[in-house]
Amino acid sequence: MSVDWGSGTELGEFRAQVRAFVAGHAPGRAARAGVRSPENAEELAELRRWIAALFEAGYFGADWPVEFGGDAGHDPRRDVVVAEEIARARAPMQLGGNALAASALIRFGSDEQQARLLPAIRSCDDLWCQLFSEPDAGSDLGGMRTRAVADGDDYVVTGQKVWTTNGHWADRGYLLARTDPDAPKHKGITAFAIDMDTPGIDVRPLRELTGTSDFNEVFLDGVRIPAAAVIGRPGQGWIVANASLAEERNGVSAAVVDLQLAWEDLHALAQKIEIDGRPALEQADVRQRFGALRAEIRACALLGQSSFTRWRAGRERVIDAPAGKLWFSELNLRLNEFAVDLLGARGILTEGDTDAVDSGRWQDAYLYARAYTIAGGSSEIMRNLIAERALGLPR
Amino acid sequence: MSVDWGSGTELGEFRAQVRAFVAGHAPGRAARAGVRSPENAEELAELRRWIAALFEAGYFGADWPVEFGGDAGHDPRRDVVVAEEIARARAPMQLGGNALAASALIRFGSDEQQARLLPAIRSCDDLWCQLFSEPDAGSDLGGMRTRAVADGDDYVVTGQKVWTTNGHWADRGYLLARTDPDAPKHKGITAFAIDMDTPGIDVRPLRELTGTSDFNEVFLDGVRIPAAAVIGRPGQGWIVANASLAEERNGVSAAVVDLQLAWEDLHALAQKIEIDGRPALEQADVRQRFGALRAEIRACALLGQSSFTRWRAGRERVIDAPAGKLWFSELNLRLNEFAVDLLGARGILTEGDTDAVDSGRWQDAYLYARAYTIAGGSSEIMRNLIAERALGLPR
Amino acid sequence: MLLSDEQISLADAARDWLAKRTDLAAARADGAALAALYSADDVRAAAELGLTSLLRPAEGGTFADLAVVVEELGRAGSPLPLGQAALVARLLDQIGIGAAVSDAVADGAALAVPAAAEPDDAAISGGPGADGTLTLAGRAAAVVGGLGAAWLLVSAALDDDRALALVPAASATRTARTTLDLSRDIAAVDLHGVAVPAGDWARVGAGLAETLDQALALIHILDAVGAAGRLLDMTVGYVKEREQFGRPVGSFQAVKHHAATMAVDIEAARLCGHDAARALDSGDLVVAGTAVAVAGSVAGEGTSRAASTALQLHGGMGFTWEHDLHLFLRRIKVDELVRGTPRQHREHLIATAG
Amino acid sequence: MLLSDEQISLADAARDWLAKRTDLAAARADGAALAALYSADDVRAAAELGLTSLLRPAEGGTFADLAVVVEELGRAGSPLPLGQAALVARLLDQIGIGAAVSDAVADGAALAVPAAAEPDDAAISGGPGADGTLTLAGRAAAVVGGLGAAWLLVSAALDDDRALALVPAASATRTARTTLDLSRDIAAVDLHGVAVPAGDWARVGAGLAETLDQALALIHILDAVGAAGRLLDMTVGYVKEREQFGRPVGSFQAVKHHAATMAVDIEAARLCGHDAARALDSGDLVVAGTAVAVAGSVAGEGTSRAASTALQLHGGMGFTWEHDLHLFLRRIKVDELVRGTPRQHREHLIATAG
Repeated sequence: MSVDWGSGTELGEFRAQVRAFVAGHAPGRAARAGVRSPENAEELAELRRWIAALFEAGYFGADWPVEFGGDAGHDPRRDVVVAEEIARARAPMQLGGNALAASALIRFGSDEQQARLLPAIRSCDDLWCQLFSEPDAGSDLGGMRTRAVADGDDYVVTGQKVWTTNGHWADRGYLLARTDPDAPKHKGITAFAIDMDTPGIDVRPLRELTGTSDFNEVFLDGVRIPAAAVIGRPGQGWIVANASLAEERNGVSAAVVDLQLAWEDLHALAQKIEIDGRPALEQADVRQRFGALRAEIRACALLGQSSFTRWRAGRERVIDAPAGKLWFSELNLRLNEFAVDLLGARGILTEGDTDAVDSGRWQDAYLYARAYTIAGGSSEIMRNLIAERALGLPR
Repeated sequence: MSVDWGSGTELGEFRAQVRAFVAGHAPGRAARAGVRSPENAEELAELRRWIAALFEAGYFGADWPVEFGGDAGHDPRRDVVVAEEIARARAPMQLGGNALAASALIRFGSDEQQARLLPAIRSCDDLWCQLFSEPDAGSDLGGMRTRAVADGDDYVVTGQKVWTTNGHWADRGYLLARTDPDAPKHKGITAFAIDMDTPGIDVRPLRELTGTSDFNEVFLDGVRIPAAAVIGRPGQGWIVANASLAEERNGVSAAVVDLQLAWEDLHALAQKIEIDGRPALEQADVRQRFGALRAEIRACALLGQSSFTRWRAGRERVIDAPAGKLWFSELNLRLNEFAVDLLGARGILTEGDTDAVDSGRWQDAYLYARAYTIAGGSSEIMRNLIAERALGLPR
Repeated sequence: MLLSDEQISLADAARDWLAKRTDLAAARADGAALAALYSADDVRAAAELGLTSLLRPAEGGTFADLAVVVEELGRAGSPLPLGQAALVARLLDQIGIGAAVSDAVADGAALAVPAAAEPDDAAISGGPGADGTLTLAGRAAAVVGGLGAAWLLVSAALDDDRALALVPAASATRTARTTLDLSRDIAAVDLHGVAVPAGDWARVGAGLAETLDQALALIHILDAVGAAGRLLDMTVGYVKEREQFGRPVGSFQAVKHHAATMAVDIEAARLCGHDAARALDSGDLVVAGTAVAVAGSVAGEGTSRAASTALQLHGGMGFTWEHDLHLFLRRIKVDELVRGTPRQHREHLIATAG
Repeated sequence: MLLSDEQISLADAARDWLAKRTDLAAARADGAALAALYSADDVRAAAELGLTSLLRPAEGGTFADLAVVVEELGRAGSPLPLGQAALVARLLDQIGIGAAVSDAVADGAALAVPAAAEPDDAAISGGPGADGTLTLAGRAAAVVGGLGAAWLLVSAALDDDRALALVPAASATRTARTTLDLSRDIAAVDLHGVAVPAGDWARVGAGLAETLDQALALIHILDAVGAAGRLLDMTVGYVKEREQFGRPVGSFQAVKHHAATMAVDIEAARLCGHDAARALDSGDLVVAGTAVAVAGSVAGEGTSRAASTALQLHGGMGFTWEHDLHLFLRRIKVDELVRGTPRQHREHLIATAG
């Protein structure tokens, strides 16, 4: 049910190569729902090796300009194949912060920034974190409060960021801060590439409701950064950030593979567990739910594929990306709620309990699922966007 | 699953009396979903006799003040019993327009109005229609545009009303019109008791999507009515109307009986029709839907009963009436959608087709069901009301 | 997977033509006679646009092209069973019978539609005689276009095999059905005792009969997608104009969110429908079976939900007989229930899952 | 059907006391030991308020009163299994065994909770010996309060009959479970080989065992209602304060509608729960069975939906471990799944329908 551009074709062969590569190089680690951080220094080192190997093999970064190591004849569909195959192996994905920073630096970075920072992204010597979200802004980035005040050749940054993936491991930060408090909301923001060991940065792990800590709060108190750290021009941060966010095209394809694997595993489980003395999968209500979910996962794949194809053809519409995001995130929630409910009283046992079904995987995914309907533009924001900008309803 | 205040008790005996009376007096007519008008003069005459008989027997109007024929020791729970028993027999309910007019006249009518109009409501010589809704106002009664301009001892009324039940049969109209265009929205409205044969009133049947005509559009063009027709004082129309609308307490109980009967009939049907060679009711998905609906109907009964009991005890809350209305109307839609879907390909046949299941009853109810989620305050209005006035969320 | 420029032109041409030709008032007329729904001229004009010959092998037509046209028929609320007719022309050409009928359909001289039992009914059966005659028994409960068609292509069980038989519509007992759908002619067709001479029928593999079933299901799925798209446009237009409490209704956030959900439901249904059309073109029956079931599940639920939301957002206005809204809501419900319900599509997806 | 003044006072008293005593931080502590969740002092204080003796026949207590208290326990997120303990005291008094234990529970000197197999598991069985000893076998998979309790009242199958047996909790093999719910002590209890001397068990009719099952189901239903009510309050408070795009989030219509739907879902669940409590008081097992199943169906779905909406409306804020929200969401999901799932309740409503 993946995008699957044909086996035996050039892309089919490429997929086979990637699959073999992933099988040979991906670090072994427990599969968990969602975006998860390395749990210790060893996992971190493994992750760096893995990402570097993907760049080395040309599976990551092929879309970069040739002068930075990209491939001139690159077919963007290969990126989808790579993302799908990594998802299929439940191996770590490209790091969101690194991808975002690379995109911003390639489009807006100075020559010096590009020469210094891009190679370290390819080698994964640098881990980046994204410093966009703030506790009081939520889905409203325009409400950003972190200030960067020019002081001689430097800026002095004060404020607070939140939901910072890998913040505690990161070498560098891709920061948005307000440099002009008098400019209209979106116009006074500037993008910076900062070193995370600069004095005044305090990274505190944030524990999610799942019990794990994959995000951080980052407190910035009088952090002095050079003007050369500005990405693009001062006041251009909103444009820089939106351009790099819009670059993210493979998310849905990889997410669909996750859904598909989850469906297959749950389907196998439903043949083992019993309801009223029969395998659960023989009950018509259970069959109907599985059938509907299978169809909805396929619809999700098509939404992602259509969006990607339109983008490549220059025919992207406003509805495309939000529709895929909405469909995936709400379907993912439905599927994992169904999984927990299907288990009945056994569904209460979680990771750490010896009797937990599939080591508590379904409960973890159920709790984590709301992240997708909230982060990266909540379902409410997605629906507003579709209504106002795709359907033209009045604000 | 009705309110059922005990059999063998005083109310239980009363219920038995009403049931016998209804069986003996109710006019025979085909049961249809929703509020339906007599289809011809004969049905109209039967309806008048039936309503008059209910007043005569003391089953209607017992809640009126004694001087107008009410019962001093009246127990309001009896009204619920009467409504439930009429619903159980699928017999015509009290006419909404007559009940509303009676309530307004009793509270706000002049002595002359009360003496002249109330007896004719009891005898059902007068059929009333409610002239509130307007095409451009919808759920926003404050946006009412029909004007009544004082002219000597008269008012001259011009405007348009819509969704007027029984408008084409009505002898009298309970009209709201704007008498003071400069007053704040809700303050310039006046209530009138008008004769429907006054020149300038044009009643045109409105056909619903079900294909039947139970409502009307009413055009008022220079309709001259005497100042004595004002109910209450000029400018008091909003208060008069709200007081009479708030009087309606038995609606949910009767509606629950409808749902219950529908559930029972559908449940019996599901034992007859087959899915995959077995009675539909043996399929787990069908069982689950029926089980959930049975529970939701009971919840509807409890919402209605709680609302009624709180009202009687003077402990009514803002959430009570809207919660019952929302629950009923959305459940009724769900139930009838389920009925049509359950029938599969046979579900497409409607009234008039010899092979239509149950003479097309389920399709009729499915189409009609949206009336309840729109009329009498749409689901959107109900949720606004709960959020703003019960939960205190900002406007 | 995007529409080609040719397909976009085809859709535009069909849309323009249907907008001019489709008279929804006829659907609302009491006891609407079939004659009132469409004329022989309409059929001829459709054929001139190429809409009935779209699938003929010689034209190189594809189900992907048909998908575009069927969506427009639904969007227009058209009574014309053009998808069904195009399908018959293709099948006749493929099995090499009824060349004259196939040509007549392609020319617009006559309509021919498939007659097959509903998925939950007993199959129509055929008994071969010594002289090569095939004698039919059984019934197709809901044949769209059955009254207006001159010919029926009957899908029948024949021993353990399948047959397709071309019969003059008048030779069968046709009963006009009164259905939720006011915009299309739907008939029950009783084939009991109809004798089909040799040469007018062919023994076909199970595959071709299955393709016919899949294509019929697909036609209803895409019809519903088109009709739901029309309802979305009507709803967006209405809530932009209509004011309550001094603001356009469409500026209320809950209304926006409902409209957005409609748009996403319809987009997903549309993508699944077109994907199923491409799967039919691939010739792989298993892939096509899955894709049609996916589309039936997603579109059946999504388009009916969109129709229900459209009615709610129109308020009392949409509750009237005179408003077109209910014609599309009714049509969508019929599209959902015939030729496979969402329940049946979901069961297929589980019965065929690894 | 409204709460009496006494019940309102009881609810207020329980709510005030629980608000002071309940430390949700303990639920969040890693590897939270049972000891951290509540103390012997808490149990004594609850008993002083009358919360453990509420159902004893001599007190004239009713399930309707219990309902009020259990809802407050859920609202507080309290670890105290007071509903379960009150139920044991009532049953011991009714069957005339374990008078000392019943008194100890009522005094708050000890806790006793019921141990019964989950509805979809094999029943616990009892084998009577010649000397009047009952030897137990089987397992209760999810005993709320099982670790903190000194005594267990075991519901066991005995021939074609049922038995209730009072056993010291230490005589069973108890395994602390790691569950979604962080705020309550839940244990698996293995009773294999536990011998119950004559006098500590009684043969009871199926009716009493059924009442026990119904009451246990009811306790979880009302617990979820209370927890969902707490989430509604938290959500309303949050969306009134929190601003986005320069306005309180709670002024957005879609947010309002979600909050209103939560309120209606919870109100319906609450009414069904209290109705089931009154049905248990009526002593009519069939009526009570239906009412509990109604409540289980309505509340199971409604409270989990409300919890899910609460999380969505809190945005990222509610996604953190430090926020109380997830403690209630988790508790509600456990309440939905133990002692009868909505699926099982719905099946009961059909199996018993005319």
